[in-house]
Amino acid sequence: MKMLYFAWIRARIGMAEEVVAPPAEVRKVSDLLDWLERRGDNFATALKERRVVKVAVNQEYVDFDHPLAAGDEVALFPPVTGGH
Amino acid sequence: MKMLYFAWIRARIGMAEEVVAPPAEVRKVSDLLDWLERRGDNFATALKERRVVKVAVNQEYVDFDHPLAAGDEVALFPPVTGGH
Amino acid sequence: MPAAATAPALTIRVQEADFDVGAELAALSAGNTGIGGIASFVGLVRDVAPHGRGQSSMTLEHYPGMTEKQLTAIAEEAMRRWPLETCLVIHRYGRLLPGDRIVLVGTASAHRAAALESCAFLIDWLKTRAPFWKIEDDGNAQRWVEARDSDDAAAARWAKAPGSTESR
Amino acid sequence: MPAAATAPALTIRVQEADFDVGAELAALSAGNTGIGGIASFVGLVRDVAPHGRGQSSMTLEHYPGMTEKQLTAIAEEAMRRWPLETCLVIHRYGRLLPGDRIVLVGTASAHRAAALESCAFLIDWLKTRAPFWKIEDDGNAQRWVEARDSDDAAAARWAKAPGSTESR
Repeated sequence: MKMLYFAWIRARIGMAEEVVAPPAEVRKVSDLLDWLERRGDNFATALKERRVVKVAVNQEYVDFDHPLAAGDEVALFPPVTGGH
Repeated sequence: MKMLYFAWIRARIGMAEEVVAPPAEVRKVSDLLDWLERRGDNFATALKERRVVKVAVNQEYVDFDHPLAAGDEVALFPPVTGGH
Repeated sequence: MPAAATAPALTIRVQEADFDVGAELAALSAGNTGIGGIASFVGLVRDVAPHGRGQSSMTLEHYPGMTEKQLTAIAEEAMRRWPLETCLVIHRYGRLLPGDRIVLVGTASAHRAAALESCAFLIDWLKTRAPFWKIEDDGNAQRWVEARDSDDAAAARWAKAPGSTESR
Repeated sequence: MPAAATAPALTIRVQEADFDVGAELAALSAGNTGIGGIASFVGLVRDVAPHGRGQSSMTLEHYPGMTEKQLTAIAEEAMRRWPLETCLVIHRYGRLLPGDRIVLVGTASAHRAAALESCAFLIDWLKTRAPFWKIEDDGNAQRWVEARDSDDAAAARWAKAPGSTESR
Protein backbone atom coordinates (compact mmCIF):
# COMPACT_ATOMS: atom_id res chain seq x y z
CA MET A 1 0.00 0.00 0.00
CA LYS A 2 1.43 3.34 -1.09
CA MET A 3 1.10 6.21 1.40
CA LEU A 4 1.30 9.89 0.42
CA TYR A 5 1.44 12.73 2.97
CA PHE A 6 0.85 16.41 2.16
CA ALA A 7 1.22 19.87 3.69
CA TRP A 8 1.62 20.00 7.49
CA ILE A 9 0.81 16.31 7.82
CA ARG A 10 3.82 15.60 5.58
CA ALA A 11 5.92 18.10 7.58
CA ARG A 12 4.98 16.54 10.93
CA ILE A 13 5.52 12.97 9.78
CA GLY A 14 8.79 14.07 8.15
CA MET A 15 8.23 12.13 4.96
CA ALA A 16 6.29 12.68 1.70
CA GLU A 17 5.64 9.06 0.79
CA GLU A 18 6.33 5.47 1.75
CA VAL A 19 5.16 1.94 1.05
CA VAL A 20 3.56 0.19 4.03
CA ALA A 21 2.27 -3.32 4.69
CA PRO A 22 -0.25 -3.03 7.53
CA PRO A 23 -1.45 -6.23 9.27
CA ALA A 24 -4.56 -8.04 8.05
CA GLU A 25 -6.81 -6.49 10.72
CA VAL A 26 -6.40 -3.08 9.04
CA ARG A 27 -9.48 -3.27 6.87
CA LYS A 28 -10.62 0.36 6.57
CA VAL A 29 -9.26 3.90 6.70
CA SER A 30 -9.83 4.40 10.44
CA ASP A 31 -7.94 1.13 11.16
CA LEU A 32 -5.05 2.43 9.06
CA LEU A 33 -4.95 5.75 10.94
CA ASP A 34 -4.95 3.91 14.28
CA TRP A 35 -2.14 1.66 13.11
CA LEU A 36 -0.08 4.57 11.72
CA GLU A 37 -0.43 6.51 15.01
CA ARG A 38 1.23 3.65 16.87
CA ARG A 39 4.26 3.78 14.58
CA GLY A 40 5.81 6.79 16.34
CA ASP A 41 5.39 10.24 17.87
CA ASN A 42 5.69 11.92 14.48
CA PHE A 43 2.62 10.00 13.23
CA ALA A 44 0.76 10.48 16.51
CA THR A 45 1.33 14.25 16.33
CA ALA A 46 0.40 14.48 12.66
CA LEU A 47 -2.81 12.46 12.95
CA LYS A 48 -4.12 13.19 16.44
CA GLU A 49 -6.64 15.77 15.27
CA ARG A 50 -8.77 13.36 13.24
CA ARG A 51 -11.31 16.04 12.42
CA VAL A 52 -8.86 17.77 10.08
CA VAL A 53 -7.33 14.68 8.48
CA LYS A 54 -8.67 14.24 4.95
CA VAL A 55 -8.20 10.96 3.12
CA ALA A 56 -8.07 10.07 -0.57
CA VAL A 57 -7.89 6.47 -1.80
CA ASN A 58 -6.75 6.11 -5.39
CA GLN A 59 -7.12 9.89 -5.77
CA GLU A 60 -10.77 10.04 -4.69
CA TYR A 61 -12.02 11.52 -1.41
CA VAL A 62 -13.26 8.83 0.99
CA ASP A 63 -14.70 8.56 4.50
CA PHE A 64 -12.93 6.95 7.46
CA ASP A 65 -14.96 3.75 7.03
CA HIS A 66 -13.87 3.25 3.43
CA PRO A 67 -12.44 -0.30 2.92
CA LEU A 68 -8.79 -0.70 1.93
CA ALA A 69 -7.05 -3.10 -0.46
CA ALA A 70 -3.37 -4.02 -0.67
CA GLY A 71 -2.62 -2.10 -3.89
CA ASP A 72 -4.31 1.15 -2.86
CA GLU A 73 -2.70 4.58 -3.06
CA VAL A 74 -3.72 6.28 0.19
CA ALA A 75 -3.14 10.01 0.70
CA LEU A 76 -3.50 11.87 4.01
CA PHE A 77 -3.71 15.66 4.08
CA PRO A 78 -5.28 18.63 5.87
CA PRO A 79 -8.27 20.55 4.44
CA VAL A 80 -7.34 22.05 1.08
CA THR A 81 -6.51 25.74 0.66
CA GLY A 82 -6.09 26.40 -3.06
CA GLY A 83 -7.79 28.96 -5.24
CA HIS A 84 -6.41 32.35 -4.30
CA MET B 1 -35.15 72.79 -26.41
CA LYS B 2 -32.78 70.29 -28.01
CA MET B 3 -34.35 67.01 -29.15
CA LEU B 4 -32.36 63.81 -29.74
CA TYR B 5 -33.85 60.66 -31.33
CA PHE B 6 -32.24 57.21 -31.25
CA ALA B 7 -32.55 53.76 -32.82
CA TRP B 8 -35.89 52.98 -34.53
CA ILE B 9 -37.47 56.13 -33.13
CA ARG B 10 -34.77 58.10 -34.98
CA ALA B 11 -35.31 55.97 -38.11
CA ARG B 12 -39.09 56.47 -38.08
CA ILE B 13 -38.89 60.21 -37.45
CA GLY B 14 -36.19 60.43 -40.11
CA MET B 15 -33.95 62.75 -38.11
CA ALA B 16 -31.35 62.34 -35.34
CA GLU B 17 -31.71 65.73 -33.69
CA GLU B 18 -33.42 69.10 -33.93
CA VAL B 19 -34.11 72.22 -31.90
CA VAL B 20 -37.80 72.80 -31.11
CA ALA B 21 -39.76 75.58 -29.43
CA PRO B 22 -42.99 74.04 -28.16
CA PRO B 23 -45.81 76.33 -26.99
CA ALA B 24 -46.06 77.39 -23.34
CA GLU B 25 -48.71 74.76 -22.49
CA VAL B 26 -46.10 72.03 -23.01
CA ARG B 27 -45.01 71.75 -19.38
CA LYS B 28 -44.03 68.11 -18.98
CA VAL B 29 -42.77 65.14 -21.00
CA SER B 30 -46.21 63.76 -21.86
CA ASP B 31 -47.27 67.21 -23.18
CA LEU B 32 -44.16 67.25 -25.38
CA LEU B 33 -44.92 63.78 -26.78
CA ASP B 34 -48.53 64.85 -27.55
CA TRP B 35 -47.27 67.98 -29.27
CA LEU B 36 -44.62 66.12 -31.28
CA GLU B 37 -47.17 63.52 -32.47
CA ARG B 38 -49.25 66.30 -34.04
CA ARG B 39 -46.26 67.50 -36.09
CA GLY B 40 -46.59 64.76 -38.70
CA ASP B 41 -47.14 61.10 -39.54
CA ASN B 42 -43.45 60.30 -38.99
CA PHE B 43 -43.70 61.51 -35.37
CA ALA B 44 -47.09 59.83 -34.86
CA THR B 45 -45.71 56.50 -36.11
CA ALA B 46 -42.53 56.76 -34.05
CA LEU B 47 -44.27 57.69 -30.78
CA LYS B 48 -47.64 55.92 -30.91
CA GLU B 49 -46.51 53.01 -28.74
CA ARG B 50 -45.93 55.08 -25.61
CA ARG B 51 -45.12 52.01 -23.52
CA VAL B 52 -41.81 51.54 -25.32
CA VAL B 53 -40.79 55.21 -25.55
CA LYS B 54 -38.06 55.97 -23.03
CA VAL B 55 -37.15 59.55 -22.16
CA ALA B 56 -34.01 61.18 -20.84
CA VAL B 57 -33.84 64.84 -19.86
CA ASN B 58 -30.34 66.24 -19.62
CA GLN B 59 -29.02 62.67 -19.91
CA GLU B 60 -30.98 61.27 -16.95
CA TYR B 61 -33.93 58.87 -17.24
CA VAL B 62 -37.24 60.56 -16.38
CA ASP B 63 -40.94 59.67 -16.20
CA PHE B 64 -43.60 61.10 -18.52
CA ASP B 65 -44.69 63.60 -15.85
CA HIS B 66 -41.21 65.11 -15.52
CA PRO B 67 -41.36 68.94 -15.94
CA LEU B 68 -39.54 70.56 -18.85
CA ALA B 69 -37.55 73.79 -19.16
CA ALA B 70 -36.61 75.73 -22.28
CA GLY B 71 -32.90 74.82 -22.25
CA ASP B 72 -33.38 71.07 -21.70
CA GLU B 73 -31.77 68.35 -23.81
CA VAL B 74 -34.56 65.81 -24.32
CA ALA B 75 -33.82 62.37 -25.79
CA LEU B 76 -36.42 59.85 -26.98
CA PHE B 77 -35.47 56.22 -27.56
CA PRO B 78 -36.72 52.62 -27.36
CA PRO B 79 -35.69 50.26 -24.51
CA VAL B 80 -31.92 49.80 -24.52
CA THR B 81 -30.25 46.66 -25.89
CA GLY B 82 -26.55 46.94 -25.14
CA GLY B 83 -24.31 44.49 -23.37
CA HIS B 84 -23.79 41.52 -25.65
CA MET C 1 9.65 45.50 -6.37
CA PRO C 2 9.55 48.59 -8.59
CA ALA C 3 6.61 50.89 -7.92
CA ALA C 4 3.87 50.17 -10.45
CA ALA C 5 1.25 52.74 -11.33
CA THR C 6 -1.97 51.87 -9.54
CA ALA C 7 -5.15 51.83 -11.58
CA PRO C 8 -7.79 54.49 -10.92
CA ALA C 9 -10.66 53.10 -8.84
CA LEU C 10 -13.05 53.44 -11.73
CA THR C 11 -12.40 53.19 -15.48
CA ILE C 12 -15.18 53.79 -18.01
CA ARG C 13 -14.55 53.80 -21.75
CA VAL C 14 -16.94 53.93 -24.71
CA GLN C 15 -15.07 53.35 -27.94
CA GLU C 16 -15.28 52.04 -31.48
CA ALA C 17 -11.94 50.18 -31.24
CA ASP C 18 -11.41 46.69 -29.83
CA PHE C 19 -9.72 46.28 -26.45
CA ASP C 20 -7.02 43.99 -25.04
CA VAL C 21 -8.68 41.86 -22.33
CA GLY C 22 -5.41 40.63 -20.81
CA ALA C 23 -3.89 44.11 -20.58
CA GLU C 24 -7.09 45.68 -19.20
CA LEU C 25 -7.51 43.03 -16.49
CA ALA C 26 -3.81 43.18 -15.54
CA ALA C 27 -4.10 46.97 -15.18
CA LEU C 28 -6.97 46.52 -12.69
CA SER C 29 -4.63 45.08 -10.06
CA ALA C 30 -1.37 46.78 -11.05
CA GLY C 31 0.49 48.06 -8.01
CA ASN C 32 -2.17 46.88 -5.55
CA THR C 33 -1.19 43.66 -3.76
CA GLY C 34 -4.27 43.90 -1.56
CA ILE C 35 -6.33 42.55 -4.47
CA GLY C 36 -7.07 38.82 -4.21
CA GLY C 37 -9.26 38.33 -7.26
CA ILE C 38 -10.47 39.83 -10.50
CA ALA C 39 -13.81 38.80 -11.98
CA SER C 40 -14.63 39.69 -15.54
CA PHE C 41 -17.23 39.29 -18.24
CA VAL C 42 -16.59 39.66 -21.97
CA GLY C 43 -19.66 39.97 -24.21
CA LEU C 44 -19.27 38.72 -27.79
CA VAL C 45 -21.27 39.10 -31.00
CA ARG C 46 -23.10 35.88 -31.85
CA ASP C 47 -23.71 34.81 -35.42
CA VAL C 48 -27.40 35.36 -36.26
CA ALA C 49 -27.23 34.37 -39.95
CA PRO C 50 -29.30 31.32 -40.90
CA HIS C 51 -26.86 28.44 -41.35
CA GLY C 52 -24.68 28.89 -44.41
CA ARG C 53 -26.55 32.02 -45.49
CA GLY C 54 -23.69 34.49 -45.51
CA GLN C 55 -22.24 37.01 -43.13
CA SER C 56 -24.22 38.54 -40.30
CA SER C 57 -23.21 41.75 -38.56
CA MET C 58 -24.45 44.05 -35.85
CA THR C 59 -24.28 47.80 -35.44
CA LEU C 60 -24.38 49.40 -32.01
CA GLU C 61 -25.69 52.97 -31.70
CA HIS C 62 -25.39 54.89 -28.44
CA TYR C 63 -26.07 58.26 -26.85
CA PRO C 64 -22.67 59.93 -26.43
CA GLY C 65 -22.45 61.71 -23.11
CA MET C 66 -25.37 59.92 -21.46
CA THR C 67 -23.68 56.54 -22.02
CA GLU C 68 -20.57 57.54 -20.08
CA LYS C 69 -22.75 59.14 -17.39
CA GLN C 70 -24.89 56.02 -16.95
CA LEU C 71 -21.93 53.63 -16.97
CA THR C 72 -20.20 55.77 -14.35
CA ALA C 73 -23.34 55.79 -12.18
CA ILE C 74 -23.66 51.99 -12.45
CA ALA C 75 -19.99 51.46 -11.57
CA GLU C 76 -20.25 53.88 -8.63
CA GLU C 77 -23.25 51.94 -7.37
CA ALA C 78 -21.22 48.70 -7.57
CA MET C 79 -18.42 50.33 -5.58
CA ARG C 80 -20.93 51.43 -2.93
CA ARG C 81 -22.44 47.93 -2.63
CA TRP C 82 -19.24 45.85 -2.63
CA PRO C 83 -15.74 46.38 -1.23
CA LEU C 84 -14.07 46.82 -4.62
CA GLU C 85 -10.57 48.15 -5.16
CA THR C 86 -11.06 48.86 -8.87
CA CYS C 87 -13.77 48.49 -11.46
CA LEU C 88 -13.72 48.68 -15.26
CA VAL C 89 -16.34 48.95 -18.00
CA ILE C 90 -15.43 49.19 -21.69
CA HIS C 91 -18.28 49.19 -24.21
CA ARG C 92 -17.87 49.37 -27.98
CA TYR C 93 -20.15 50.96 -30.56
CA GLY C 94 -20.25 50.82 -34.37
CA ARG C 95 -20.33 47.83 -36.72
CA LEU C 96 -19.25 44.48 -35.26
CA LEU C 97 -18.94 40.99 -36.70
CA PRO C 98 -19.64 37.57 -35.14
CA GLY C 99 -16.97 36.73 -32.57
CA ASP C 100 -16.10 40.41 -31.98
CA ARG C 101 -15.90 41.65 -28.42
CA ILE C 102 -18.68 44.11 -27.46
CA VAL C 103 -18.19 44.78 -23.78
CA LEU C 104 -15.76 44.10 -20.95
CA VAL C 105 -16.66 44.36 -17.29
CA GLY C 106 -13.94 43.79 -14.69
CA THR C 107 -14.00 44.05 -10.91
CA ALA C 108 -11.14 43.63 -8.45
CA SER C 109 -11.42 43.05 -4.71
CA ALA C 110 -9.65 41.49 -1.76
CA HIS C 111 -12.53 38.98 -1.69
CA ARG C 112 -13.64 36.79 -4.56
CA ALA C 113 -17.36 36.91 -3.74
CA ALA C 114 -17.35 40.71 -3.97
CA ALA C 115 -15.61 40.59 -7.34
CA LEU C 116 -17.89 37.88 -8.76
CA GLU C 117 -21.18 39.34 -7.54
CA SER C 118 -20.41 42.91 -8.56
CA CYS C 119 -19.33 41.74 -12.02
CA ALA C 120 -22.71 40.05 -12.53
CA PHE C 121 -24.46 43.15 -11.14
CA LEU C 122 -22.61 45.46 -13.54
CA ILE C 123 -23.42 43.50 -16.68
CA ASP C 124 -27.06 43.01 -15.63
CA TRP C 125 -27.58 46.71 -14.84
CA LEU C 126 -25.64 47.87 -17.87
CA LYS C 127 -27.93 45.89 -20.15
CA THR C 128 -31.04 47.70 -18.94
CA ARG C 129 -29.63 51.19 -18.23
CA ALA C 130 -26.81 52.04 -20.63
CA PRO C 131 -28.24 53.78 -23.74
CA PHE C 132 -27.10 51.39 -26.47
CA TRP C 133 -29.25 50.00 -29.28
CA LYS C 134 -28.42 47.14 -31.57
CA ILE C 135 -29.44 46.64 -35.16
CA GLU C 136 -28.76 43.15 -36.49
CA ASP C 137 -28.12 42.31 -40.12
CA ASP C 138 -28.49 38.59 -40.80
CA GLY C 139 -27.06 38.98 -44.31
CA ASN C 140 -30.57 39.40 -45.68
CA ALA C 141 -32.47 41.98 -43.62
CA GLN C 142 -31.78 44.46 -40.83
CA ARG C 143 -33.82 44.54 -37.65
CA TRP C 144 -33.61 46.44 -34.40
CA VAL C 145 -32.98 44.04 -31.53
CA GLU C 146 -35.83 44.13 -29.02
CA ALA C 147 -35.26 44.46 -25.29
CA ARG C 148 -35.85 41.19 -23.48
CA ASP C 149 -37.96 40.72 -20.37
CA SER C 150 -35.29 38.34 -19.06
CA ASP C 151 -32.84 41.25 -18.98
CA ASP C 152 -35.25 43.32 -16.87
CA ALA C 153 -35.66 40.34 -14.55
CA ALA C 154 -31.89 39.90 -14.29
CA ALA C 155 -31.46 43.56 -13.37
CA ALA C 156 -34.40 43.51 -10.95
CA ARG C 157 -32.84 40.83 -8.75
CA TRP C 158 -30.20 43.40 -7.72
CA ALA C 159 -32.83 45.91 -6.56
CA LYS C 160 -32.65 44.50 -3.04
CA ALA C 161 -29.47 44.73 -1.04
CA PRO C 162 -27.00 42.07 -2.13
CA GLY C 163 -26.43 39.09 0.16
CA SER C 164 -23.58 39.40 2.63
CA THR C 165 -20.41 38.85 0.66
CA GLU C 166 -18.95 37.05 3.67
CA SER C 167 -21.45 34.21 3.58
CA ARG C 168 -21.32 33.68 -0.17
CA MET D 1 -13.32 34.44 -42.19
CA PRO D 2 -10.54 31.82 -42.07
CA ALA D 3 -11.47 28.69 -40.14
CA ALA D 4 -10.18 29.03 -36.59
CA ALA D 5 -9.41 26.02 -34.44
CA THR D 6 -12.20 25.56 -31.92
CA ALA D 7 -11.22 25.10 -28.29
CA PRO D 8 -11.79 21.73 -26.65
CA ALA D 9 -14.87 21.81 -24.45
CA LEU D 10 -12.80 21.40 -21.32
CA THR D 11 -9.25 22.57 -20.60
CA ILE D 12 -7.54 21.73 -17.31
CA ARG D 13 -3.93 22.66 -16.61
CA VAL D 14 -1.83 22.47 -13.45
CA GLN D 15 1.48 24.20 -13.94
CA GLU D 16 4.30 26.10 -12.28
CA ALA D 17 4.48 28.75 -15.03
CA ASP D 18 2.35 31.87 -15.29
CA PHE D 19 -0.41 32.04 -17.90
CA ASP D 20 -1.61 34.68 -20.39
CA VAL D 21 -5.15 35.64 -19.36
CA GLY D 22 -6.00 37.41 -22.62
CA ALA D 23 -4.80 34.55 -24.81
CA GLU D 24 -6.50 31.89 -22.67
CA LEU D 25 -9.87 33.69 -22.67
CA ALA D 26 -9.66 34.40 -26.42
CA ALA D 27 -8.99 30.70 -27.06
CA LEU D 28 -12.19 29.79 -25.17
CA SER D 29 -14.38 31.29 -27.91
CA ALA D 30 -12.09 30.81 -30.93
CA GLY D 31 -14.01 29.52 -33.94
CA ASN D 32 -17.34 29.37 -32.08
CA THR D 33 -19.63 32.30 -32.92
CA GLY D 34 -22.43 30.74 -30.89
CA ILE D 35 -20.72 32.02 -27.73
CA GLY D 36 -22.22 35.25 -26.37
CA GLY D 37 -20.16 35.70 -23.24
CA ILE D 38 -17.09 34.63 -21.33
CA ALA D 39 -16.95 34.94 -17.56
CA SER D 40 -13.65 34.60 -15.76
CA PHE D 41 -12.02 34.79 -12.38
CA VAL D 42 -8.32 35.39 -11.78
CA GLY D 43 -7.01 34.67 -8.26
CA LEU D 44 -3.98 36.69 -7.14
CA VAL D 45 -1.47 36.43 -4.29
CA ARG D 46 -2.14 39.10 -1.66
CA ASP D 47 0.67 40.66 0.32
CA VAL D 48 0.57 39.27 3.86
CA ALA D 49 3.71 40.98 5.19
CA PRO D 50 3.13 43.43 8.04
CA HIS D 51 3.40 46.94 6.60
CA GLY D 52 6.95 47.75 5.55
CA ARG D 53 8.30 44.47 6.94
CA GLY D 54 9.81 43.07 3.78
CA GLN D 55 8.76 40.59 1.15
CA SER D 56 6.09 38.01 1.69
CA SER D 57 5.65 34.93 -0.48
CA MET D 58 3.48 31.87 -0.74
CA THR D 59 4.23 28.32 -1.81
CA LEU D 60 1.52 26.08 -3.20
CA GLU D 61 1.89 22.32 -2.82
CA HIS D 62 -0.47 19.95 -4.61
CA TYR D 63 -1.17 16.26 -5.21
CA PRO D 64 -0.14 15.58 -8.82
CA GLY D 65 -2.62 13.29 -10.51
CA MET D 66 -5.44 13.82 -8.03
CA THR D 67 -5.42 17.57 -8.71
CA GLU D 68 -6.07 17.11 -12.42
CA LYS D 69 -8.68 14.43 -11.68
CA GLN D 70 -10.56 16.67 -9.22
CA LEU D 71 -10.40 19.76 -11.44
CA THR D 72 -11.72 17.71 -14.35
CA ALA D 73 -14.57 16.35 -12.23
CA ILE D 74 -15.49 19.88 -11.06
CA ALA D 75 -15.44 21.24 -14.61
CA GLU D 76 -17.52 18.29 -15.89
CA GLU D 77 -20.07 18.99 -13.16
CA ALA D 78 -20.24 22.65 -14.30
CA MET D 79 -20.83 21.51 -17.88
CA ARG D 80 -23.65 19.25 -16.70
CA ARG D 81 -25.33 22.02 -14.70
CA TRP D 82 -25.04 24.88 -17.20
CA PRO D 83 -25.21 25.09 -21.01
CA LEU D 84 -21.49 25.85 -21.47
CA GLU D 85 -19.65 25.70 -24.76
CA THR D 86 -16.18 25.67 -23.21
CA CYS D 87 -14.66 25.77 -19.77
CA LEU D 88 -11.10 26.39 -18.54
CA VAL D 89 -9.23 25.95 -15.25
CA ILE D 90 -5.55 26.73 -14.89
CA HIS D 91 -4.01 26.43 -11.41
CA ARG D 92 -0.39 27.15 -10.56
CA TYR D 93 1.80 25.55 -7.89
CA GLY D 94 5.23 26.42 -6.47
CA ARG D 95 6.50 29.69 -4.99
CA LEU D 96 4.52 32.82 -5.79
CA LEU D 97 4.93 36.49 -4.88
CA PRO D 98 2.34 39.16 -4.07
CA GLY D 99 0.49 40.18 -7.21
CA ASP D 100 1.24 36.87 -8.97
CA ARG D 101 -1.64 35.04 -10.62
CA ILE D 102 -2.58 31.74 -8.90
CA VAL D 103 -5.64 30.50 -10.73
CA LEU D 104 -7.74 31.26 -13.79
CA VAL D 105 -11.28 30.00 -14.27
CA GLY D 106 -13.08 30.78 -17.53
CA THR D 107 -16.50 29.75 -18.80
CA ALA D 108 -18.08 30.46 -22.19
CA SER D 109 -21.74 30.15 -23.08
CA ALA D 110 -24.41 31.51 -25.40
CA HIS D 111 -25.99 33.03 -22.28
CA ARG D 112 -24.29 35.36 -19.82
CA ALA D 113 -26.05 34.01 -16.72
CA ALA D 114 -24.75 30.50 -17.43
CA ALA D 115 -21.20 31.80 -17.86
CA LEU D 116 -21.30 33.98 -14.72
CA GLU D 117 -22.92 31.42 -12.42
CA SER D 118 -20.75 28.52 -13.51
CA CYS D 119 -17.61 30.62 -13.08
CA ALA D 120 -18.57 31.34 -9.45
CA PHE D 121 -19.45 27.66 -8.96
CA LEU D 122 -16.07 26.53 -10.32
CA ILE D 123 -13.97 28.76 -8.10
CA ASP D 124 -16.09 27.97 -5.02
CA TRP D 125 -15.91 24.20 -5.56
CA LEU D 126 -12.26 24.28 -6.56
CA LYS D 127 -11.36 25.97 -3.27
CA THR D 128 -12.82 23.14 -1.21
CA ARG D 129 -12.08 20.12 -3.44
CA ALA D 130 -8.85 20.60 -5.39
CA PRO D 131 -5.90 19.22 -3.38
CA PHE D 132 -3.77 22.33 -2.99
CA TRP D 133 -2.18 23.59 0.21
CA LYS D 134 -0.66 26.99 0.81
CA ILE D 135 2.20 27.89 3.07
CA GLU D 136 2.62 31.63 3.62
CA ASP D 137 5.90 33.35 4.45
CA ASP D 138 5.35 36.86 5.78
CA GLY D 139 9.08 37.62 5.59
CA ASN D 140 9.48 36.51 9.20
CA ALA D 141 7.80 33.14 9.69
CA GLN D 142 6.13 30.43 7.61
CA ARG D 143 2.67 29.13 8.38
CA TRP D 144 0.28 26.74 6.68
CA VAL D 145 -2.86 28.58 5.61
CA GLU D 146 -5.92 27.16 7.36
CA ALA D 147 -9.08 26.26 5.49
CA ARG D 148 -11.85 28.77 6.09
CA ASP D 149 -15.44 27.98 7.06
CA SER D 150 -16.57 30.70 4.66
CA ASP D 151 -15.14 28.66 1.78
CA ASP D 152 -17.13 25.62 2.85
CA ALA D 153 -20.24 27.79 3.05
CA ALA D 154 -19.56 29.23 -0.40
CA ALA D 155 -19.24 25.74 -1.87
CA ALA D 156 -22.28 24.45 0.02
CA ARG D 157 -24.64 26.94 -1.62
CA TRP D 158 -24.11 25.08 -4.91
CA ALA D 159 -25.20 21.74 -3.44
CA LYS D 160 -28.74 22.40 -4.53
CA ALA D 161 -29.60 22.70 -8.22
CA PRO D 162 -28.72 26.15 -9.55
CA GLY D 163 -31.51 28.61 -10.32
CA SER D 164 -32.87 28.57 -13.84
CA THR D 165 -30.37 30.39 -16.02
CA GLU D 166 -33.27 31.71 -18.10
CA SER D 167 -34.78 33.77 -15.33
CA ARG D 168 -31.52 35.18 -14.06
